[in-house]
Amino acid sequence: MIIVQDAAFDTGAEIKRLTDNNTQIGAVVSFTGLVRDFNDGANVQSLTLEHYPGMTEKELEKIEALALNKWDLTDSLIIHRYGKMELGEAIVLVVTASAHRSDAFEAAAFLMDWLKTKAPFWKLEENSSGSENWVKERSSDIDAAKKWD
Amino acid sequence: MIIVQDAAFDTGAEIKRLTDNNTQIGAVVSFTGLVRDFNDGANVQSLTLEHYPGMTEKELEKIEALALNKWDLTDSLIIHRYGKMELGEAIVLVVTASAHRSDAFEAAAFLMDWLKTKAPFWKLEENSSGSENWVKERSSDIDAAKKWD
Amino acid sequence: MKILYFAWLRTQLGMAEEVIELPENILKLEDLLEHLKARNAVFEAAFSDMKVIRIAVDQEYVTDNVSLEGVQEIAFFPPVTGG
Amino acid sequence: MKILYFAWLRTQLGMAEEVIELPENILKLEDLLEHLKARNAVFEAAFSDMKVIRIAVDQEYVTDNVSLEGVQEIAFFPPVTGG
Repeated sequence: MIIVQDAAFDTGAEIKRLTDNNTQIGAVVSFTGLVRDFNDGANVQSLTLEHYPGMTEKELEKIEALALNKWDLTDSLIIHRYGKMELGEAIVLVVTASAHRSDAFEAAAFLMDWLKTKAPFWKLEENSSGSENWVKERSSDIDAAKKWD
Repeated sequence: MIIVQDAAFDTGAEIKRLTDNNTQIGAVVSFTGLVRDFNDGANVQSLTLEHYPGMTEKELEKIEALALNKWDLTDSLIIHRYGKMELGEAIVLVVTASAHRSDAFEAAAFLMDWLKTKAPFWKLEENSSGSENWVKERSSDIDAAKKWD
Repeated sequence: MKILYFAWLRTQLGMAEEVIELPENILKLEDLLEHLKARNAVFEAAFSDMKVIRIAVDQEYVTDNVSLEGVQEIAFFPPVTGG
Repeated sequence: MKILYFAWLRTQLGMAEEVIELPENILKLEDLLEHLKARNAVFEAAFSDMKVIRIAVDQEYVTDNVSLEGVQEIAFFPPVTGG
């Protein structure tokens, strides 16, 4: 399942929702991405995430379908927020459930790597000085995504 | 931090506890291992985990220290339960927090692989027919642990 | 045809979207880019380095000089930085 | 010296732990194993295939024939299956 929303989410509640009443799941991996106080610049105070409504959902659906095809997963979930987020708030959540831990781990890492390089979101950092900065693409993200080709 | 307990734990609450009030964390990975209805045998109804009090804690401390030394982690947590657990209950939780997602993912996978092959726990499966079965060591777990050597 | 601009391209152009009637001589993506750049210095500057621009045609990434026949929506944006 | 047995070794031997006074001729781990196996058929069977037995001396894994001098606690158990 994929969800694109501006509202905050609760990682624990989402993991629970995915695993409750399914006794074939042996392994659940979650990744939560948070707003941290340094990124391209120092003293980040908040982030605003812009996205491309319509295309965002399509890309996330494609990425999830690839993961479900490549690994033995019981279920998966991607939640990605847009809008303004304060320091420490969760931006993105990926959860993968499987009978086997290696599938759950690899699929979650793949989902994050692809999401970072394919999903049409853009981060605007707001610093404590009041300046704004569009976050730049990272070569490490591109390299991370390439390893799944 | 490492915790060995018989009581159940709440994955979401543990993740929250690890990340609250630390604004340097950009990535949190969690792994939860659950009792599933098939393992060595079919129709698993419950598991009883035996452990070696004292040595268990020492081994988990060593494994966590190795991970903290090898990857750039802000924090980590291992909770492993012992005693009887029903279908769908969580057995083990590993949480890793880092500025960077690759460190969080790799460290969590390492912690699980090492814990599977080093931490002195033994699983006794109880099947629906009433029979009991000591779970056997898996060659896939040994291979998974070897890749970190 | 609808054209969308995101992130710094949106702020630099001062425009999130526009609807244009394609002149008859604009058949392919490269033609449209030349048309936009010819508008004024702001557009020319924004599209001066296409290495930092990604393009989606009807919400699918494209890297070739595709035909614009039947296209409803084109989006120009910087490399993505979500997650 | 305390000896601990876990999992199927515990159930097979019918014993979780015991305290023994080491005879003077038992200096190393292999000596202890021979001593235990000589007790009876149950011990001999349990320790017949050492490939499926792991050993911890004072709560540290050992694979060599270590000296037992000063050792407080030895544990015998199957390969671990937690996680």
